[in-house]
Amino acid sequence: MRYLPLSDQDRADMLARIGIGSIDDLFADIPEAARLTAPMDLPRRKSELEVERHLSRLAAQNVPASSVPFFIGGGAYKHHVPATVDHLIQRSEFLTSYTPYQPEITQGTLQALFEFQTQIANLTAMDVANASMYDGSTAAAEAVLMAHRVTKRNKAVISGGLHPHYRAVIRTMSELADDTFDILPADPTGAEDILSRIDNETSCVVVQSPSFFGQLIDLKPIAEKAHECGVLLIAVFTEVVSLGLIEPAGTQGADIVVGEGQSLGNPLTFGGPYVGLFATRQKYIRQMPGRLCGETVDADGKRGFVLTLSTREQHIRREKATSNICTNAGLCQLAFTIHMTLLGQTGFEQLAMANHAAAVKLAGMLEGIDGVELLNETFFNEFTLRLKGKDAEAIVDTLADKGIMAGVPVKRIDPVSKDVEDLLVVAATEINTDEDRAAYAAALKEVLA
Amino acid sequence: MRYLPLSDQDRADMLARIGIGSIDDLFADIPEAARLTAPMDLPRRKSELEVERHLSRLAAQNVPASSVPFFIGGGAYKHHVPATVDHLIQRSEFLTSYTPYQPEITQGTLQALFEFQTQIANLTAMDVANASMYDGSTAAAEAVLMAHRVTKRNKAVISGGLHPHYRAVIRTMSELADDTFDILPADPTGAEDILSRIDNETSCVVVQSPSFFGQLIDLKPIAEKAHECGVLLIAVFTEVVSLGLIEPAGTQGADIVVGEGQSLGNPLTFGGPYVGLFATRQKYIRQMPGRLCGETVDADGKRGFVLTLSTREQHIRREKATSNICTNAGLCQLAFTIHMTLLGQTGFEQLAMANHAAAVKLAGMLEGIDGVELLNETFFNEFTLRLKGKDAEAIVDTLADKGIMAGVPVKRIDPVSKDVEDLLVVAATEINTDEDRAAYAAALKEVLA
Amino acid sequence: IEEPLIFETGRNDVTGVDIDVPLDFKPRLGSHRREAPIDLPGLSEPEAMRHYVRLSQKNYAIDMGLYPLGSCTMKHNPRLNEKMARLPGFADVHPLQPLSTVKGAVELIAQLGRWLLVTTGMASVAMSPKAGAHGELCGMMAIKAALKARGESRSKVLVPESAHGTNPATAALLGYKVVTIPAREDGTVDPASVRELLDDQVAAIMLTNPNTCGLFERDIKEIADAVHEAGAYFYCDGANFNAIVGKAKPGELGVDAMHINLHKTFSTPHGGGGPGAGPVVLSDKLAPFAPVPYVRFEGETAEFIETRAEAKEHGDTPFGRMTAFHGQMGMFIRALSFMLSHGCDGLKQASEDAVLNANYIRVGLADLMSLPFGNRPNMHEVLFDDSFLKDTGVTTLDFAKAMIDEGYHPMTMYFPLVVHGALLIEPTESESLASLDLFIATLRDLVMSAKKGETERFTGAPYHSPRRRLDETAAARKPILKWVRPEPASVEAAE
Amino acid sequence: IEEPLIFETGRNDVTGVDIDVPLDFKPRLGSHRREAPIDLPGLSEPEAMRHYVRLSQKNYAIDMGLYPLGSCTMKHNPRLNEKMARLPGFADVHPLQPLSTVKGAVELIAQLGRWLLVTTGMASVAMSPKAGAHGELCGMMAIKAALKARGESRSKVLVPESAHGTNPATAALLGYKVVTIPAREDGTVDPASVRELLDDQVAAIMLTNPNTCGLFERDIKEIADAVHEAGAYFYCDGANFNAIVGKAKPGELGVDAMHINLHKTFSTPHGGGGPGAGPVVLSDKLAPFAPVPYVRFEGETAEFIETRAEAKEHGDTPFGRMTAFHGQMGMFIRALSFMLSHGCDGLKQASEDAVLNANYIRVGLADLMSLPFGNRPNMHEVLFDDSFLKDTGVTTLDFAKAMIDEGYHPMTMYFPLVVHGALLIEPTESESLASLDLFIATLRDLVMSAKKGETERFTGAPYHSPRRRLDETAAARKPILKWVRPEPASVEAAE
Repeated sequence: MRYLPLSDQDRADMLARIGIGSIDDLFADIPEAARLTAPMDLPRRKSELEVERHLSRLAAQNVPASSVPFFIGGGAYKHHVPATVDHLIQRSEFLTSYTPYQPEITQGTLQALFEFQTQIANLTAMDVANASMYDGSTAAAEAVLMAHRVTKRNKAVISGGLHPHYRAVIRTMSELADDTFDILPADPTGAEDILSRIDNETSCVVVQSPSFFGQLIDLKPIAEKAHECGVLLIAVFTEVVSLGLIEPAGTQGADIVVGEGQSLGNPLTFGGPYVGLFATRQKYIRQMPGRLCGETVDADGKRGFVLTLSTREQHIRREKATSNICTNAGLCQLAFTIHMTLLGQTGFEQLAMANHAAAVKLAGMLEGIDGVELLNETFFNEFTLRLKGKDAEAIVDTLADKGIMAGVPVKRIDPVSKDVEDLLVVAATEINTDEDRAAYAAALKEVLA
Repeated sequence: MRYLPLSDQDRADMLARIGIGSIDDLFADIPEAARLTAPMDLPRRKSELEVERHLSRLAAQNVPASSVPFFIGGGAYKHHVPATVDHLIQRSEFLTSYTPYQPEITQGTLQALFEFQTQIANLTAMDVANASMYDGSTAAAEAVLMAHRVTKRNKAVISGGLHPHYRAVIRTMSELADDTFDILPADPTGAEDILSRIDNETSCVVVQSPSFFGQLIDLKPIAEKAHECGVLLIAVFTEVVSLGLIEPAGTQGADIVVGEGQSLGNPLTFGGPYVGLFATRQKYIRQMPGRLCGETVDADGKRGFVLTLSTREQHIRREKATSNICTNAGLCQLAFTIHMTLLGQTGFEQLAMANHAAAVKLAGMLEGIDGVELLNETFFNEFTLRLKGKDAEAIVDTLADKGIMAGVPVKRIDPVSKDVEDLLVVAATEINTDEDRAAYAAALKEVLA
Repeated sequence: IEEPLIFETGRNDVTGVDIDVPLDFKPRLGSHRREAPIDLPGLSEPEAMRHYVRLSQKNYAIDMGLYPLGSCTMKHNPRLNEKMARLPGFADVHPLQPLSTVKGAVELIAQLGRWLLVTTGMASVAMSPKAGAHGELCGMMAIKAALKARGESRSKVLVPESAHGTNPATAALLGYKVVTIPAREDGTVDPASVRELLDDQVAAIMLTNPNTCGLFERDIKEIADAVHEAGAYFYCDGANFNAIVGKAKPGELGVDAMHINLHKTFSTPHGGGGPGAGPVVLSDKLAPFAPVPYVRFEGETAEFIETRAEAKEHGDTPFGRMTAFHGQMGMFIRALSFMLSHGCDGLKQASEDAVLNANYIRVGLADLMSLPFGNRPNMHEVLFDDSFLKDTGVTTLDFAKAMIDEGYHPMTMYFPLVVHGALLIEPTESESLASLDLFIATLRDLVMSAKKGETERFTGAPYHSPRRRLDETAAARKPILKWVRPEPASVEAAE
Repeated sequence: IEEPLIFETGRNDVTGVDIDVPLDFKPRLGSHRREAPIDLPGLSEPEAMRHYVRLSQKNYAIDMGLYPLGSCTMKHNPRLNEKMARLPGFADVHPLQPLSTVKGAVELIAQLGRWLLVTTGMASVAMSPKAGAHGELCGMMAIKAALKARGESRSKVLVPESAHGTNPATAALLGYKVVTIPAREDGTVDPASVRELLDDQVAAIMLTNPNTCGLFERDIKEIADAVHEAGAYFYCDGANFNAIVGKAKPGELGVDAMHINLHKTFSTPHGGGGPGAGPVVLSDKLAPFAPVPYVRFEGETAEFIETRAEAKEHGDTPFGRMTAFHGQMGMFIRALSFMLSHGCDGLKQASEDAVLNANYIRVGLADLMSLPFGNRPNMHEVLFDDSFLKDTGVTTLDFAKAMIDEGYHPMTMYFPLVVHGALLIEPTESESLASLDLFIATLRDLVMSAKKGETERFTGAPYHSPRRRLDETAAARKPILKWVRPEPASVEAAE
């Protein structure tokens, strides 16, 4: 077997050195009845070529985003990632290194983490960011749990503009921890009255901007009300590129900012692995979940970096930890930070502008179609259409058959909300061409006719 | 521009420091009439995404070998290359390093070269091998030039079994150096009488085995006759995998062994870059072309490697060099040696056997078809079919339209030889499946019916 | 050469990406436009390349040498898997595409699920958890949901003292009180201690097997039976499943739920901290509670269930959703590639080699280092304690840091907590005999050196790494968690 | 840690590749089967990974830092190009596939050809030469063939003393007598000297421009005219074309043939020695002699000519064939990717930046190091000689080796031969201002150190590299060019 360096002769020599007759002597503690003697009911080893063929056949049954006019968002976005990013994260020294518990020989990982934390803090206009979570949805859930710890209250107010899956994950995670919820109805137009829901029992209020429906939300009044009541404002975003153009939650008064970072550096890969971003105020750092990298000096007085404040973490604190997270999104975080470094402020703002332009153009073409209503007044690169009275999911399927990926039918991921059957969330990014947009508009017109 | 680190401000600062007013002052030596003032008639810079799209469109107009039943050889072969190979050669430290003229900081490249030279010497059963040539055809031409230098004679006898393109390259290179040739007619069956062409005027005799037509040639009698006449035997191979199974030219008495190494580690890439292999006897090393890596010690007495015998090379010897070769096939050679190390003797022999098996099976299926004659008595992974009286090139084109890559029609690459219009050289490798072979046999039967 | 931070060399007006920004449109951002600059320095592509290449060169990695981190399973990561994960048909597929356009992706998840069920002998699998700890949470939530469905609300979870820190953290997150089971003298759990602690308030036991001392819990069936009798569930921490693949099936040992660290057992690169993947296999009893989305196996067919509504049609009652989409597809691809490559024969051989290698190290060091539970066979990792360093003036930490100077990554230290000054070594199946011999020889030399009193070699170590020993206390006392632009120097100083 | 040779650690029975060998067939090898073992050690995949990763870590590379090798043009290698070259539609295409199945490949060659013609202002291009030196050979063969077609057989080629070694080697290979043109005091070629040497036996002049002293041959037109008047051809060594892309076109300077090192000017990674690519652009006069295969441009259309017969139909008379197939397709892809990325504006900017950077280094060091031709503007590289080291006891070589300890690859030394102890520095356009400043500061420190008499820092250098200075003389005296298995130790010794 190509991955196993021991030869049969090696194995025999080693058994002799250990002083036993058979490898099974080492497995003697397994209850006899449970020992497997027959081979498992699975195929035998395959050559690299065979494996490649097997998996390529499966891959060929999927339609890659690059191969069609593509307008699906809803929490994961198709962007162009520079080739340099994937080259660098594949370097053995990054790829096959462990969590940097031995800082003397993992300064590479650690310095990149420190730079990442700074980028996220600056991006969100918050004081501190952690070294990444699994993804945006779990980061949001961790934020709610953190608010619970900070406020010692257990009622979360959830905006109707929050991604339905994020809502579900928050609920799942904290329901079992005995939190309660005040969940507002789906809010495609950003018109909900969330202020009235915030009271002195509330631990946090969770608001997404741009919302799941693409609306840009003014967080300032919410922050004001929240702070009056001793409530934490958790601001969520699923499209990090939007931060290149819109006002960050940090300057609007958010206490915790969480979001999905997949857009930078990371491919779609059917939903994972992604990278959760998590930033907060200085005063809450000891309540933060996840890993943190900090600056220090070595025995020679040289600057260096280490994982720090691990007294919050499960491997030290065990049942008193701030979260059970252990493995995180290291490599995805590295891809993110490399992409961000390549962009810099200038490139990042240009990328954001190119995305917004693509969405404005697309919206302009689609809102003119009979039977289509654009619900957004403002948006970044994603907006919601009402396909008056039609089943959005059926229309998406029809368009997919025509080779166009039209967007996310709200009903598919939010089966419980009312009056959303004809809603379609459409995303545009810098990868869309004029031809893509024209093809979409023409096809939609045809299907709705 | 993403590849240029200087900003406009940097440029201005630097001009000031240099003490000139404009960048054009630095180009003042260009005759004024020849200075370009207008932009060149070419498109302006493109984003990475645009370049990727442009080139992907071109790539999409080609049919990749992996996507169809594939039986084309004739000097380049489709094999499976382990993913590890491409990963390793893409490491920055290998990929973006220069020729190892500073051995203290290029031991990685040098040790890999030393190992490569040893692998090639062992593989061919010769004393020494160089650090690679451009490809098999230019290596063959260099061998003829070397024989000229060694023997001080200038007539080369060229077997009719030599790859027609190799024949052309040898001729082109040495004709202009005033060599003369005795070229035997195309020899699909290995029946030529080459011994009678060798005489005391001859510098070398060039024989390929397996021949272009796939025949295995007994080199021993040729070596004997050559050595009687003071002539060098140059043995050529285009499929290095054959050495896993057939007797190496070294033990048969060859003086120079050259060949194409593309089969290991290197993709087809429409003909290049490939890697030329070159081995010879100890006594001729100072007449060898190309780079050599040798073992030595450093100031601390530790083993190390350096480029050596550069007194044969153009950068030192100038007009007295053994060849003008400078840049060689470094990275392709590295891919070769990594693939070979992964294989080892065991894997290499298995690979050779798998190739031979594929060819034997295919030949068995094709030789039964009406109108098809198999010309080979022996072969490794490539053989020649006579499609009695048919135009092989037309048949290959027809089969290509049916999605089958049937082989090399001899006439296409040997337009000058007689009676080859109906000859087809067919190669089989480990990548062919039973389905591939069945599809080929069925389609050929249909086309010939 | 020291590598500065990007904030020190980068400039806000430099970019390594060319983007065409259309100008022919009217923004629709309302009043939400960002005003203040972000302060994100950029690097041109050549500068960025060098920055990260140089950073990487300060790291140790499996591809460079033995990485004997016990419990972390640092094994070879085949590049075939990386190549497969990058096929456009996988990497460039959106989680919310119409299902008709992702049939192969769904099929891949189903195929991997089947491999996991066969190797573990369990009934069902929840694929979506994003890492081992997330899987633990998922498994424990299934247990909590099952208890709730039974109308019970138990309050305690039993966890042995040798457990990974994630176990008590997970239990606590779900509101359970953690009750510690003491280890018996040989490092394993005594069924009698378990029985003593069991009552009708115990929801579950969380047991790692093989345990973190590198020992197989030989009384596991007895423990499982006792737990089940008490109406509780048996959660197995599958972090060490890699020792027994093909040798035993957790499903036949009484396990109700177990997460599998795909990245450990089936070799996703650790990437400096992740990502991993933690699918959870479930027994019949827990299967109906698996979170959405999941794959439902019914004989030969596999159905992809996306919503609770669909689940209900099959009589399932998912407890919720663990993550936004379908889980760690990238890791699924790598794991299936790894499993297909090995096959049933190769997976078993890999377990055997991992165990053989660990025992070979034990035997090679038993006379010089101290084995807390005696010189007896272990599984895939071998646990030493620090008593061999007694009176040498060298601590476990010093010893580990001295290994760095010899070209090795240290082993896991101070874990498990059940022994004093633990040194936990896991070589994995990826090491050759020559590599093990060199490692043993190096450790022997270090031990001799410590015993000879060459303390300086240890207390000042490492000497030959990119950084000397780092001051972790200072880092925690006054945390500096991001770069802050220094105050501009005064005009005089600048001149 | 020292890395042994694969022959020392590998074993002939170990393999890192799994291959299924069918048994159900009867070999048809006749009597040609190999009998003796090959003696090729194998490594399992994890062992091979480590071996080559560790070897790589002993290398310096552009991706790690400034690589100021004059004349070699070590610039940034965009990874986009690597990605493009690996598209299956390019990498997985056989050179002998029916042309209907490789239309995009042929089109790519044609597009790149057009870019080369526009940037050089020439009439035609031969794409197949496999490297710069191979291109030289091709160009000179075209000249020889053109002379032959005129019924002439001239015997001499003029080459300036500053020329690359490949120039005289190429001329000699074709049977020409090499006549050296002395340099004038300012490092350039004097048209008067050329005129003096020209006669009806001169086939061609081979001139590098910008020349290897980093200077543009300002009398190039006059030289070209003189050469043409004498019935000879002007071969231009295009190794330094990267300095003038977008600033001047060789075709307008009287050049008849020029090879282009795609790997230098348009950035293929150097790969530790290659591969490169050396397409040759030709003037109208030489175009008909281009070797097969080639692309024939006729207005907007481009036709791919594979054989002499096809060429004849267009009235061309190819002199032969340079290589088995179509040339270095892999490099063509990278070069076109590089050119498309830059565009006409970026290519010009790159030339300007390369020249600007080199002049910035000159100015930064002019007061401390010695400029053989005075402190005047240079092109993309700047040439120093060793007179600044006079009486320091430090040689050019020592100085270069001391740079290694400072983290830099040395510049080109002892070339061009036209000055004593040459030090030729080419920073390329890929360096940032900060990088140049650090480099200048480091060199200044080294020069001061040498002048202060700190000779040990130089004569023993390098101290901090994977190897100290290597004994090249010993290597050449008794060459060891392959590993030979040591004699087995005697039985007593083994026991």
